[in-house]
Amino acid sequence: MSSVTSMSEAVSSAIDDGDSVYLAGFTHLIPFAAGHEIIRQEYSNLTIGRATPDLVYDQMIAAGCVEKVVFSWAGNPGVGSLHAFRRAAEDDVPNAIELEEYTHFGMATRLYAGAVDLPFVPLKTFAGSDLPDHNDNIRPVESPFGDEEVYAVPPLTPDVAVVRAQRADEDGNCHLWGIHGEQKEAALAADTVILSVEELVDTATIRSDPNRTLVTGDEVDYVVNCPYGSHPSYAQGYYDRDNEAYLNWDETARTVEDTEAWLEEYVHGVADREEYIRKLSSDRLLDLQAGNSYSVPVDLGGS
Amino acid sequence: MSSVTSMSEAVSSAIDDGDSVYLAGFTHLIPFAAGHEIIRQEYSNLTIGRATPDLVYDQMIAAGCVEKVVFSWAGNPGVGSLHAFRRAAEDDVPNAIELEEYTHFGMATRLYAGAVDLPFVPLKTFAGSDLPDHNDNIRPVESPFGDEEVYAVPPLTPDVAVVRAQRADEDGNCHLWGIHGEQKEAALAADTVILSVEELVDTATIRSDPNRTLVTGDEVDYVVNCPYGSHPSYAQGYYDRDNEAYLNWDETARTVEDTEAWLEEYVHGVADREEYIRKLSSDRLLDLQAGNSYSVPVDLGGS
Amino acid sequence: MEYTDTELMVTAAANRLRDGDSVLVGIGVPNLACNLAKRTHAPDLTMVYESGVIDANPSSLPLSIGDPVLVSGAMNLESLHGGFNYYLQAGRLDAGFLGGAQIDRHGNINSTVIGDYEDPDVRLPGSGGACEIASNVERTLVVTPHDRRRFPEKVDFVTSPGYLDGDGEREELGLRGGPAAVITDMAVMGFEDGEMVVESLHPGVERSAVQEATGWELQFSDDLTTTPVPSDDTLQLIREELDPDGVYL
Amino acid sequence: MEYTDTELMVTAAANRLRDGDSVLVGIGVPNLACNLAKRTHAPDLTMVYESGVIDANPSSLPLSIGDPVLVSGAMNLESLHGGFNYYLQAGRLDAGFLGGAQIDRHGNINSTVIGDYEDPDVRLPGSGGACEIASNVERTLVVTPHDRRRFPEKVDFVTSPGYLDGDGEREELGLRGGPAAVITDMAVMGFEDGEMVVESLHPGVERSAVQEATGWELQFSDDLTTTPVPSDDTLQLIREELDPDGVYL
Repeated sequence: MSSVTSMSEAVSSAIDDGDSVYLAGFTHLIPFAAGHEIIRQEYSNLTIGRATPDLVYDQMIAAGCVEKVVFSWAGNPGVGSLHAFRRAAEDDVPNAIELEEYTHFGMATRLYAGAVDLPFVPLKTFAGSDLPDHNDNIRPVESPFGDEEVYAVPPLTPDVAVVRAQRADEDGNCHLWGIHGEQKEAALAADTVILSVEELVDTATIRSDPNRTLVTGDEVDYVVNCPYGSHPSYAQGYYDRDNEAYLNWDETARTVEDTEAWLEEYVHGVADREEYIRKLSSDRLLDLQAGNSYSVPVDLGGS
Repeated sequence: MSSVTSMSEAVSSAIDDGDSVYLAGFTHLIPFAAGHEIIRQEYSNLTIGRATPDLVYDQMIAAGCVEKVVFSWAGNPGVGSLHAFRRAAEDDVPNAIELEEYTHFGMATRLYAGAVDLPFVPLKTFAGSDLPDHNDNIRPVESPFGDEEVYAVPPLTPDVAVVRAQRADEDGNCHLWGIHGEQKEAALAADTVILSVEELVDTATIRSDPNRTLVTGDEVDYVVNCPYGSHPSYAQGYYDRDNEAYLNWDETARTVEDTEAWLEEYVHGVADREEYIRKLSSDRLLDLQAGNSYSVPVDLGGS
Repeated sequence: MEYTDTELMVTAAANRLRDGDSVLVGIGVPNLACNLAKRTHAPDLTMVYESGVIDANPSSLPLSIGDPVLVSGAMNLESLHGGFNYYLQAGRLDAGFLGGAQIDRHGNINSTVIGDYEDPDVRLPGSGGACEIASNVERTLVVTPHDRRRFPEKVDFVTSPGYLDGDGEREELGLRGGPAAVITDMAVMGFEDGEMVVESLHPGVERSAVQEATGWELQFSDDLTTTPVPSDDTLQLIREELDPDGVYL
Repeated sequence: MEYTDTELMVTAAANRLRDGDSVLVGIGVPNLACNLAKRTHAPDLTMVYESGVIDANPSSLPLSIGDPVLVSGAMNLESLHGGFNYYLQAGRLDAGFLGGAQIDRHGNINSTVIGDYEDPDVRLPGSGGACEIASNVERTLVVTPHDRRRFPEKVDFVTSPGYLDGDGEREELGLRGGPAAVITDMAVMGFEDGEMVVESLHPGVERSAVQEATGWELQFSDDLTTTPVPSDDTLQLIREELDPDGVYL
């Protein structure tokens, strides 16, 4: 059973140095607030997993929190490279990082295997690619029906997952809409789950539409009410992606100095996400307004 | 791409004698109208798959349409036995039927393997059970990571699946809510798909809530607008299960005579589902009213 | 107050549930037992159904595991594959109820055939999700009438594994948990070293009667007690709120 | 009307799409090409994104494959695992666009590293879904600038399999489809017997220039043609409706 707390409390209670951590969210609802809190609390030697490391892992790597990255696509989406990731991978700055690399399907399948507690899950990918030569977690397996051979991956079971959703009740029963990514599998695969949401709602709202539920509170250890917790990523129906921030990071991250100055100002220089958001101009926040378009409700009957 | 047609046309175009057919719907949205149409058109030698054969398969077996049943639980849910199923299985009446038997998880996993085109899917069940001794489609497989052994099943890929949903547009893009059962996997695993819905709606309704979509029209070959198409099963938010019909069937199906008389009156004696429904009393239809309770809408943004 | 056999079984089953349990429920006695536990000592019990309903909050008695009253107001719904995959296989459930035509001294359950599989005397419904429930929940709870036909020394067919041969085979196969209690109209039995042991006799039931209704030499606990009878409050709750129409009582 | 290299590439890519195709789209040129095809000869084209968006109907240009404009008004959304599982692995997609740092004579693509994997000269983003797209769609379409660095005889690392050694290895591995077209700023190339063949040169581009920009002895089709230029209507559509702010042009 979960309890509502601050991001600062949730992170310090859930994560230890050296843990494996998965900040979920594929292009959508990326947990930037949690990533910044991890930097602020100066964690080290983390193994961080994400299909798409994105800016949030670039920032954690630049801050020296990371010793290993498990991933499938390390870029600035729609923009270019992740410069801090590359500095660490190519030049060991600020420290060497170990890379464990999959495809998106491989990463998603590893989390899925973790969520459903199977020792391996087969998948039709990797054949003909050089990736299996460099990753012992990608192995061939023969079908027990006929002689077809496919590849398989083992479960990924992070110590801690941070997942985001738009709304939850105080027990962590939550609704997510728009792109789901790997949020559900991450929550079910991890030992400890921090759920961060755009707003808290009453349980009746969640129970009004059980098909919308991502996971129930039984799977959640900490609930954090964290509006704008995904900025500069986005929350469908709440705010759009701040593309300017993605473009700016491409400039900032090119030098160690600028990167450190940015971390100083926007992470260490603020107490929490609310203070971070208050630093943004109102123009910028208004530009990110997402417009409105409501789902046609369905009748669940029974009352 | 699909087209709207009648159940009679859809069934006669999609199904041939000897086909393997999967009428989907786990406890919810069972395609009774399609099953009755199959009986009315006097199909024979069908292999019919369903986790829970339910009354609809009992009726198809009694009518002599069936040579094989692939299943995991053959009972009258909440009531007792399927008498026609048992007569065929125990006494070859009206004809012998072959049984291929799984657990619910085994059946669901076979359809899933078919839907995702894998030669096998591992699952942690069957160990210690006598079921694998009697079914060559349940085989052990060793994990390529460590020496853990689990079981695996191969894909189930029916020639035709009939799936039901509450609402669809004319192209077969459809929304289902409430219990999903194996409707999605059946639609994706089958070669040909008949979609039967409670109501046709405009495409904008479907696009207003893409997270609610079961499958898109690309997977559907025939769309049938078929209100009350699941009676005496139910459609969440539309009508409740007609429990009296389930209790009555338990009496009717005990003798061949009563069973044939029932089929004569309620299947052969009506032209289509509309005529079947019109035979029910208005009291009975009113008793099945489901009440109303609407989902709290979500904002998809973007307009 | 007077009570029926069913009311005693509902009460005994409810007593086996703990606050915070996630329970795979069935229809009838298991459903009443869960609702009774939830209204008394286990308010945070979560009811899960093999139809994929997670944390049901039904306004009336469900008639089947897919009853629409289980869906309206539920907390989450999983597909058939999703429910078995994410919940049972992943070991998220604490307890689960099973019935069956036969249960043997090691808690193995048969719901497939009486007689030979290829040429059955009686063709039963089959596993459904029973094999998965028996393999994956921490505590399997069985509610069944007590007679010699239903309690053979060895079941005709193992649909759902209990302790198998009772010699550690279950653990070797990597199965979770195991049978924890068998609740009948005569007694409540637990398991020790993979073998069924009578823990309590219902009021007025003799040892010999239970032995007579059982197909092997039954073990009795050294701490054999009498099954607690339902209190007046409990009976009132069952009769007036949980099953006011007496569907299952 | 005058046209840019990008406009020609968008047009050439759109010409490779057929009505009814389900297409795994990327950002930039592929997105413009799909929208152009949809507005002209392929109204029933379905746009799919690796973020799980199925049949997007965006009101403006998406900036990433997870842009919220792709979600609003989409027909279906799959989870990350669901999209790759149900759509790509199951072979439901007809065509897919890929980029990459290198493509070789057999259509193998590298988007992982330049140099040695363990000690790279340049660490590229990695596969993402590229390996799955290349392995599972019927026709892989590649859009890339044309220069020697990008067109080596053999890629440093096979991220996404093309025809591998070009001797039937792809079929032996059971992979679907394969590279169908490479569209550059100089030419359009197809594949014959697993090897890249120039099918058309862009207006004003010499054979020798294309050969010079390619790291192996390039095959030219016997039916070599000139790439059709975008019509005025097409250019107007691209400039005024598809990319009015000139983000990608």
